[in-house]
Amino acid sequence: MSIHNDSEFKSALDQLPVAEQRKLAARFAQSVSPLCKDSRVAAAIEAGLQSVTGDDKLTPIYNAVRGVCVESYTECGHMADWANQAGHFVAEAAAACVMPEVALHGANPAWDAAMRARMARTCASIADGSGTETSEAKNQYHLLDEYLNA
Amino acid sequence: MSEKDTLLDNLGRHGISRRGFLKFCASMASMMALPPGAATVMAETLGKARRPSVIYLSFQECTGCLESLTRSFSPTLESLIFNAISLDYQETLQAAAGTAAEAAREQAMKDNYGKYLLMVDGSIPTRDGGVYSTAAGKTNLETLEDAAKGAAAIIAVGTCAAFGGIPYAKPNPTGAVPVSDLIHDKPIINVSGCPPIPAVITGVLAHYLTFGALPELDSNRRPLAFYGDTIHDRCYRRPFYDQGKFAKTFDDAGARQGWCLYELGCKGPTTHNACATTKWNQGTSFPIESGHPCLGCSEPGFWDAGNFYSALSTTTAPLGAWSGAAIAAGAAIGLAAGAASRHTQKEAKQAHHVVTAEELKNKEEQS
Amino acid sequence: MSAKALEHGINAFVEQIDRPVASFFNSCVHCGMCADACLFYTETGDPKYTPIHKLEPMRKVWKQKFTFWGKLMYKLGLSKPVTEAELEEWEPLVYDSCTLCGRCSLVCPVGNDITYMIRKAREGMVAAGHAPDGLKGATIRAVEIGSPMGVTWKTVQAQIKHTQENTGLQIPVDQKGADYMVIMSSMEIVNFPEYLGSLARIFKEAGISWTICSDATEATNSGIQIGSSDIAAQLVQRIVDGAEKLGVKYVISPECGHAYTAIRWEGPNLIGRPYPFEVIHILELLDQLREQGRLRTEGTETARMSFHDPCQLVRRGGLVEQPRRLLKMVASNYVDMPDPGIWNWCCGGGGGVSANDRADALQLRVFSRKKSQLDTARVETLVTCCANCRIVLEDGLEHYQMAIPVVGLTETLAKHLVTTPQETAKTETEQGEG
Amino acid sequence: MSTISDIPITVDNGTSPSGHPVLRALLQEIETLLHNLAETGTGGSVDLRSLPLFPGDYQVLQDSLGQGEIQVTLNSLGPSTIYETAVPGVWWITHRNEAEEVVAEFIEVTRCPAILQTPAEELPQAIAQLRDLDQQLSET
Amino acid sequence: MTVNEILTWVRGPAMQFALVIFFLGVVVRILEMWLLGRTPDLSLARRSGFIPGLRTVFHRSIPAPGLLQRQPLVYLGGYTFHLGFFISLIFFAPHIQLFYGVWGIRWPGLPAYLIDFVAVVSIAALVALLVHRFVNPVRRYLSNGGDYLAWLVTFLPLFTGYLVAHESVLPYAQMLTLHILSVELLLIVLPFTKLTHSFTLFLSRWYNGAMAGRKGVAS
Repeated sequence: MSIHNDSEFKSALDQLPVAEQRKLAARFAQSVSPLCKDSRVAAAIEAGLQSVTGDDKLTPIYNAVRGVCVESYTECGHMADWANQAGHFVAEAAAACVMPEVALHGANPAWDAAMRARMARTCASIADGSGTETSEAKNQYHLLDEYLNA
Repeated sequence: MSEKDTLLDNLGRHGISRRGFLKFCASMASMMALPPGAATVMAETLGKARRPSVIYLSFQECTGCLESLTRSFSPTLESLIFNAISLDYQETLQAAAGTAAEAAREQAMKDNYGKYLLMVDGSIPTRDGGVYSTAAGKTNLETLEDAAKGAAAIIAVGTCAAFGGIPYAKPNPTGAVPVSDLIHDKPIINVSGCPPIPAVITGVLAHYLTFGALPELDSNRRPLAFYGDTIHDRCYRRPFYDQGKFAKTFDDAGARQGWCLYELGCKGPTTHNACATTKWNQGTSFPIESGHPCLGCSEPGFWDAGNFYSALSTTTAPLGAWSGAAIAAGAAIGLAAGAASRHTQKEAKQAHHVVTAEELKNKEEQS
Repeated sequence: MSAKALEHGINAFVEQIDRPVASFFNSCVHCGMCADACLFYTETGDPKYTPIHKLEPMRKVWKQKFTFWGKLMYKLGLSKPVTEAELEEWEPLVYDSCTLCGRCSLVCPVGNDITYMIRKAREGMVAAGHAPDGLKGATIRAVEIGSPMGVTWKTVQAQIKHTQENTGLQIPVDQKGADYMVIMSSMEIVNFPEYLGSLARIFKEAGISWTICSDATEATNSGIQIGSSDIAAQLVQRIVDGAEKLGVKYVISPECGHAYTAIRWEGPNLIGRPYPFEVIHILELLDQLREQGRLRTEGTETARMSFHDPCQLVRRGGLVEQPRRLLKMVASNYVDMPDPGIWNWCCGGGGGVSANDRADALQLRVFSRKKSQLDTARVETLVTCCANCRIVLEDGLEHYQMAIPVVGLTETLAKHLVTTPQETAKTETEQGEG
Repeated sequence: MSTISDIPITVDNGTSPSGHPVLRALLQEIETLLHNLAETGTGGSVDLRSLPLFPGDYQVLQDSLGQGEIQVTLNSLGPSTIYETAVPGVWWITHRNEAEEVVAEFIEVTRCPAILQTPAEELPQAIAQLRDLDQQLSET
Repeated sequence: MTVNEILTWVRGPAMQFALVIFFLGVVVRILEMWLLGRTPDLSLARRSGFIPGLRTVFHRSIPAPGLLQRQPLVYLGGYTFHLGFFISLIFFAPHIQLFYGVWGIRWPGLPAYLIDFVAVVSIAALVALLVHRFVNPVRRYLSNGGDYLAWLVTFLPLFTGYLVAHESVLPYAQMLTLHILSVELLLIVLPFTKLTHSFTLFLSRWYNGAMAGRKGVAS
């Protein structure tokens, strides 16, 4: 099977166990990771890829990456820096991979990471002035296909 | 009566024993609220006292004071005291009249120069040289000044002599004044009241005769023994005041049960006199006991102290009209002020300064 | 700063003083109750943050210009006019330590609307050049670029495109005769693009005819935050023009708090005329749809959820019941924090404070109030409906090391939206009812 | 109205309200005076007219003190009644003038009121009187 | 001039003077405020603000949630002396006589010992509030001469009034004179101090309630 739209994409993701959702989340994040230089973010993505489990391990990594998210927000009334904003969403995506079990409340890390990754991509495209980059969704379908067919 | 007779001899002649005299002194002490022991002291000294000469002058007055002084069904201890003193001049009481009387006064004043007691009853008119009250061609003013010269002390009998009384009340057409406004070089005792309590006058005399000095006085020169407390302090209805039980009218249930008369205008709280203890009409009762509020007749300016029948807590002057006027005036001023404010606002609107982005930019750079 | 500027400032104070202001100043008995309602005082314990005290310069002007005694003293030279130094000293009090949250106005025993006065006082401050640089910058960008955060139409287009891609729905732009015109806060373009997507999906289900106006996407209004009616009017006018050009019946104010105050309550007074359209807040609309059964959700959030009432929407805006009614549709484990609804405590970043870097430290310090609220209610997920509150909350939570996710109400609803693929489009008229 | 008696007036000699505060104070005063009398031999007296008593209070007081064995009437300047109350050492003295109006009223705490004792000054006169009497008898 | 003559003056001319200043001042102050006017609100109201305004006029007398706990003294003290002041003003028999004399209407009063109690409690409350003004950082920071003056002129009538009823310090006449003088002082000072809140309070509350009410908030 292969994924062609978001509804297929989401339902496919929802069928996976959380552990695998995390792994996928990490891959989605990874594909936009160049947009963010922060090591804490890289660490989070890495943890996701290594499928680190257990809140005791996840929590510190998550908190670190949350820090990046909050720092990189564009505050109300401040001039938006889109490159930086792209980084923000990468951090958000990365955070999704390592969100501790207690905080999940049935959320789907993969889906959340995917959405953030797309936003990151859009911001980047705004930053470089084209504002038209939309290939991230396709890319994510592809990544999911790969994973499922692996 | 000869000069060297003592008071006691005198009384003896009227068949009064020493026991009787002791009894008299006891009642005197009681009246003057002197300590019980004082009765004996009095008995001794007063007994030996010589008859002093007294000149009694009546000016702008109604004779009410003298009435209260002499009025009684039978000779009282008070009247006996009067017998004991030599009342050398009293226009109303003495038999002599006209030039003879005047001569008698001159004589008495000469004989006892510097020693006699001067009792004054009534206020003294001063306007237009005091022409509004004269006797034998002399104004009261002159008469008083002459008589005062040789007096040992002056007893102002009644509120008119003490504080001016009715003649002194607004608008005081005769320019009446109390004795104390005219005489400054003699000891003056004010025995105020309209009329004063007779026992008080004899009490003061007795005290003077006994101790050879004037009794202790209050700030209004009234003998503290009689004027030390307010009617309110000594009033048997005081408990009702403290409980807030007031008669609202002269014939309501409260009035019948003898409740406090404050709301009916009683001036007891601000009036110093002995009515509540000494009482009137040979100790029968006093105004409050017979259901009428105290008028405050022994206090200065009582005629001008507002309605006799409205409570002390009320105002003595009309307020409605004044308030109305004030409100009207306030409205006028307020409208003017309002107009001024509106003008200020209009000016501000015209002077309005438009804030622009450019301006903010400049300021941003500056700061 | 120049004497001229000072003159402008004082003149602006005079312009702002009206009957209510005079009545309020007349009524103040210095009971200090407002201090206990203001988180800047309760969290710092510094009496200078007492709300009524922040109005001292304006009170002085009122006394000197409009009171019998004050005028007299002033004429006699016994009371000195407001000085540059005073304004200098008061600037941080008026801008950094007041979020116009309006809590003081709710407790004042004599009924003084202190917030109403501080909003007015800012007119004088900015006219005198005493506004924080952060706010100045935002205002300049709002006027010149059209957004305090520098969001341009091009940027919005990118987000529209992004949203269309992700939702597979068309985002209507510049559609004349649509019922509703959607405006957004820059925050929703920059930080929360999912807002637009959520609207698109919900409106699709409800069959709402709506549009975005390419000339008027920006809902925020730095003018009212910095306190310049001149600029605020300019910004409101853009929206009004856009709405009138497209002839919409309603303009939908976004989640953003102060934007609602600006367009809904201050707007008509700023431009000096009523609108030919109605302004409705997105939550008001959603609640109507909920009532009409046109907003249907499935499933619920299991997390222990609570709602942070944005001051400008609830206490100062009147949207008291709607947010909770909506949230309870999808929150099975809803809990109120202490002092909910109109008594809620501000996040600490409203009224332009978050745009004012000078106030950052103070803002984080007073967040301790929100922290204690959250701790008491043991909140697991915090929902709100103001993009600014949201980021200020995130900041604070991070600062106090609290792992509580903050989410927007509209997107949370959209997440649980019941989607019916082939629904027959409703007729325009019915949609008008929306 | 024909006569005064037709006027409907009810005289109420009320007593002081709420437990006679004044009377009770008075009784305590008397008690202390009795103590003094017992210890030092000298008592003292209370001037009843200086007290703010209700008309009815006198009656109450009199009734409560009661009547003792001795009752004296002194006839000088009007009748005075002096009697020992049922409480030994407590004397009630009322002085009246010829018009029988009360001029003074005391409670005296003493073994015997001074006014009853014969004044020393009158003893010489008493002796003279007796000598005269003797003379008269011898002449007859 | 003797005490009683001063008392007579205080009861008459002085009272007239005080009342004139009072009425003049109050009317001027109210007009100068009222005439400032206000521009009508053009925004579309959720509902009329009139009724909510009235509601707030009364409702504001109830402490805001949590504040009674934060500032019990200010609230309880405030209630006590306000109530006490008016109870002793309106229900003390001699005062009723005063109003009766001016307006010709009267009403039943309260027993003196009750008024006594009320006065003592009110005086205590005022003293407590003064102390609080000194020691509490916010109140001390806010307070200026006007606040202490207002306190004084409110305190004196209660205090002297109590002493009139208990002639412990000065005789009745003297104390009554001081009492009436203190009241006249209050009348004269009121229009020019924060005590004007006794009039403007209602307008302020109404505006507050109306402005919030038209937005749909019960303030």
